[in-house]
Amino acid sequence: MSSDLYREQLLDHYHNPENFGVLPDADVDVEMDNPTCGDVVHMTARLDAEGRITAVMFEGQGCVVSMASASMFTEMAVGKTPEEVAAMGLADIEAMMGGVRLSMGRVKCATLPLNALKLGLKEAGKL
Amino acid sequence: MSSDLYREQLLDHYHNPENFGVLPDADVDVEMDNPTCGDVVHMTARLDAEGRITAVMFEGQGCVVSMASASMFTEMAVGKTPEEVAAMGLADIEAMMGGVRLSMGRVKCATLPLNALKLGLKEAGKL
Amino acid sequence: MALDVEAIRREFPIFERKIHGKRLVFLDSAASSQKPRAVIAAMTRVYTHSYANVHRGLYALAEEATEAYEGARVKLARFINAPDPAEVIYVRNATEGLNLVAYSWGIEHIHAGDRIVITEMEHHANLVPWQQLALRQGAELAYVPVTNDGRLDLAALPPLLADGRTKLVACSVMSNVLGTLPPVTQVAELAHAAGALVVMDAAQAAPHQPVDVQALGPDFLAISGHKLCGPGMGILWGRGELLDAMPPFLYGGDMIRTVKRYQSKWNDLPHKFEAGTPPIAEAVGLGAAVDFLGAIGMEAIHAHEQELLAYALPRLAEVPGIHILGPGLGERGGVVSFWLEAAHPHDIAALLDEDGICIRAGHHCAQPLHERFGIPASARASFYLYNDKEDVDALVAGLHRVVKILGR
Amino acid sequence: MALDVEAIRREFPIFERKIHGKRLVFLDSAASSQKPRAVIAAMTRVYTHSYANVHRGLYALAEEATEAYEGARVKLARFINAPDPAEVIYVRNATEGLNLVAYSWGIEHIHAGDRIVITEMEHHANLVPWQQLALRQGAELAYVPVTNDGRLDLAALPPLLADGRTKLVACSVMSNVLGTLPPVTQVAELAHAAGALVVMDAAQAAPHQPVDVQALGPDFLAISGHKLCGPGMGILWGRGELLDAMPPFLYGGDMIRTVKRYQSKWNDLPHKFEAGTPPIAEAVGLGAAVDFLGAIGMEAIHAHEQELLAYALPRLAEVPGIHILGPGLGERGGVVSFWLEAAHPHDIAALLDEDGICIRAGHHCAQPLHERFGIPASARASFYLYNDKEDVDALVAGLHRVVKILGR
Ligand SMILES: Cc1ncc(COP(=O)(O)O)c(C=O)c1O
Ligand SMILES: Cc1ncc(COP(=O)(O)O)c(C=O)c1O
Repeated sequence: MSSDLYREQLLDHYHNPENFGVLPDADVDVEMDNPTCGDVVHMTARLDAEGRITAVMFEGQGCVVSMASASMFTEMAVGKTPEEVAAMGLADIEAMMGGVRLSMGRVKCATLPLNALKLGLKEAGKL
Repeated sequence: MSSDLYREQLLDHYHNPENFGVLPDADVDVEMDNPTCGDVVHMTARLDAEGRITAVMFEGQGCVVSMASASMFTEMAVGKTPEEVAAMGLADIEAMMGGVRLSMGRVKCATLPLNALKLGLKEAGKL
Repeated sequence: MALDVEAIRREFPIFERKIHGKRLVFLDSAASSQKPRAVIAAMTRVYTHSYANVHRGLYALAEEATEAYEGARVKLARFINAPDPAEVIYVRNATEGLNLVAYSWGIEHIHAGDRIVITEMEHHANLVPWQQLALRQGAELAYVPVTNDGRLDLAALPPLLADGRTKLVACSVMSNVLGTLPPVTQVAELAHAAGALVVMDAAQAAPHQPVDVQALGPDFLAISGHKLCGPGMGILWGRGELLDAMPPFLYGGDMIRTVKRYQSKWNDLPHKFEAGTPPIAEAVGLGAAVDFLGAIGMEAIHAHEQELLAYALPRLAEVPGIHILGPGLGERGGVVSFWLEAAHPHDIAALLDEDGICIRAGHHCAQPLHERFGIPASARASFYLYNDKEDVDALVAGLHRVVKILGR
Repeated sequence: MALDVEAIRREFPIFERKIHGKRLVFLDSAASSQKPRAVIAAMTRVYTHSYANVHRGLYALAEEATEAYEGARVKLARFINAPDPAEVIYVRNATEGLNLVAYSWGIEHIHAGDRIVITEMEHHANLVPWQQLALRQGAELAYVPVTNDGRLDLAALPPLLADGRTKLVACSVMSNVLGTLPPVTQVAELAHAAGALVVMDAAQAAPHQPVDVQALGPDFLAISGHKLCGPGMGILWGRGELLDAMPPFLYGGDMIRTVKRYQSKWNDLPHKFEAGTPPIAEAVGLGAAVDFLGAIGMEAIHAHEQELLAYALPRLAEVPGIHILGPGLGERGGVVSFWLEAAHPHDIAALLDEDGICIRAGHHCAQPLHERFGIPASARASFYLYNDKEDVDALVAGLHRVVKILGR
């Protein structure tokens, strides 16, 4: 499975992440870490009047899996409602990452950005 | 080994123990039990002026091994000094019982009378 | 017979051996059971093919080991119908599982003046932890008595629950001496109605009949793996909310979320209670054991043992001077303890051994129970799926021989 | 090479398998070692030939099992040069051994205002139990620092002992991250002179070099069986007088002398600390493991690993952007932790796995140590008797590939 993980697509996101940085005037601002390996993401997001996510940015440090997941997720989350994000799980992240099947050891890395955004939406009262 | 244990000699001692009872005017009077199996012996002994054991009696309840050992031991201990008794161990008991090799599970049964007498001598200030 | 014992025995390699030149008649499964080929092979396979430390390993071997290890937990959860595998804690043995509850839940919740209720038929593993907890916390320990015919005197429980001081009721699902199957569901209902938690010791029950934590209703339940065809380990099941709220028991690797110099945070269930490296291959072996038992069927195993018991009880009763402990058929499992007027239990066991028959002699880790019946020790024969009527016949014949040799 | 690695590897069946079609390069023995045929066979032999519960069994199978089980204890005592096998307690793992000391000795002897001294290089197993004991008892926890090059800053110890408040010093015999072999004998001498007891964590040291409890001078010493070619269990050694005076830890069967309804008396050592049914076959397997290691020789194993280390350190240093933790040759064992500027430890491990190379990535249960070096995680390669220079070559080549793939 690991050979899958280090495909061009993920490495591209790792080396040239999308939406890297901090969104000004964000409605959601959250940091989450994975203490076992030291991965950390800081996610910021904005929502429109109807409550849909209009923009997401991230910064952080971590392995290819967590950083590529964060980068892809900043694109994927746009247009979703907080409820739709809350309903997402591992399968969605695996699909987002090109259909890879994550091993137990990498699940926490891959889902860190999703879990961070869920937490941020909750903390911001959007969930 | 167990076939060894239930030889005529031991069964004889079990069914017709020597020196069964309580010695009057005893110098040593001790009871000891083996709580795991409920074996219990009450040993009484008399010593002469030079400190040698002149008579031993026992009463008690238990398995063939502990009761036959007690019966044989009441004879074997006579003429010994407390120090000689203190120096005895499992090997002496095995020899006394006709050269049988006791399994781990029976060691405590066989040595109960010896250990009781050792304790009794100590408590009586003879050791 | 409900089971094809011939075929089952072929699955247990130990039955290929002879004892003192005789066929092995193993009637000590209540102490620990023999192991089927499938269990031994599952462990060997881990050691020869997929061994590595579990969790956080990022290579194939470690992932395989972790999957097998966590897969076994799922099987065990299914075996006891636990709602969530995370509620299944791997422990050293049933004893450690019960101690875990006494340390982690007990010290926080049992206070001076509280009462812990146990029964007279408990194994030391479900007695001494509560006795010592009560002593340590200044709580009261009370016993539900056992009747002369070895049943639990359930009428004695409500008065012990009436004043609201009872915080915990600990009860065996099957007595390892009497074979009694006390009405544990009723015990749990009464205890819960009085606001007490319920600990069930299923070490003896789980190998021999279906054990469903949702139907029985305990808050904690302990099981011995080695008594149900598995290796030397056990599991503790507990209600998720309770386990979540409890402090850890053993501290170290894997059970933490973060460790700072002067404070730590704990991992999620079940890891919070599993500090350090577990017996990985053995857990996989335990999973194989419940697969093996499940394929035969716990109902079928129970029915088989009941059949053996129905055959054995009247035949044993014919041995001169025998006294059989425990209730009659229908209220008991396949454990028969007894004593003979003519022979000390040690001698019974040692003489039966000459015939290749393995039984246990002693207090079977239940001294207060033996005291209640006025005997220091007893002999115990226990049945399992690999026993048949021939084994019973051998036992009965052996006992007649014991009486002949030692009677006078 | 000091050892015939080819021949040794043939003793470990797992090396017959391929990983992703590649040769298995197992460099994670510090987490848990692979098992030789002799150990697997010893356990299988118990399960297929001599299995029964130990102690008080009065039949041949139980006697054989008990003799093998207690025989393994004698071997283990010899392995660590313990004066008396009764001082060797079988535990679940090294972690449980350390917790046993914290619970049984610690709660009685560590009071408010006392100090416990540990080091910055401790594994969580030898850190969190003391941290939590200190919190619980209102005692102080103090750390002996680690120098930048990964040595123990021994000069910091005497000031921590000067006021007489230090009751316990806990120290690793070999760091599982830095590989450091701190001067534990000196630590013990200083601590004892100040009236403190000494706990040594030999989980990492015992598999790789001779560990002699009489020479090292601890009061307690914990070992992991699964790291030294044995199954998932461990041992705790303690001084007889101390163990004798300590209250039990787990309560249940076998650890008692008598149980009355409201009080109990405890069994002799080692049984007092071994409640319930132990992992019998596994203990025998552990005995076989120290036989296996003893036949090769712990000195020879140590020399072999030093040779590998001397070969590996300069070659690893050539990997672009590598930072190797820990001291230089001569002060360390065969564990090499490092980080790469170009790659997260997770990615290093996952990419090496593609080449069949197993290393560990993470904090290796030593978060405070990683914090002290300002990194959240590291990658760790560890050597054992079945590794050779080819394995080092594979690792180095693999790391160059990682840098190529992930560097930019
Ligand atoms: C009823 C009962 N409870 C508890 C135990 C203890 O089990 P273990 O030895 O696995 O801790 C036993 C078995 O000895 C038992 O029969
Ligand atoms: C130094 C050290 N101490 C303690 C432990 C814990 O050992 P175990 O997992 O056997 O409890 C380990 C291994 O993980 C270790 O490396």
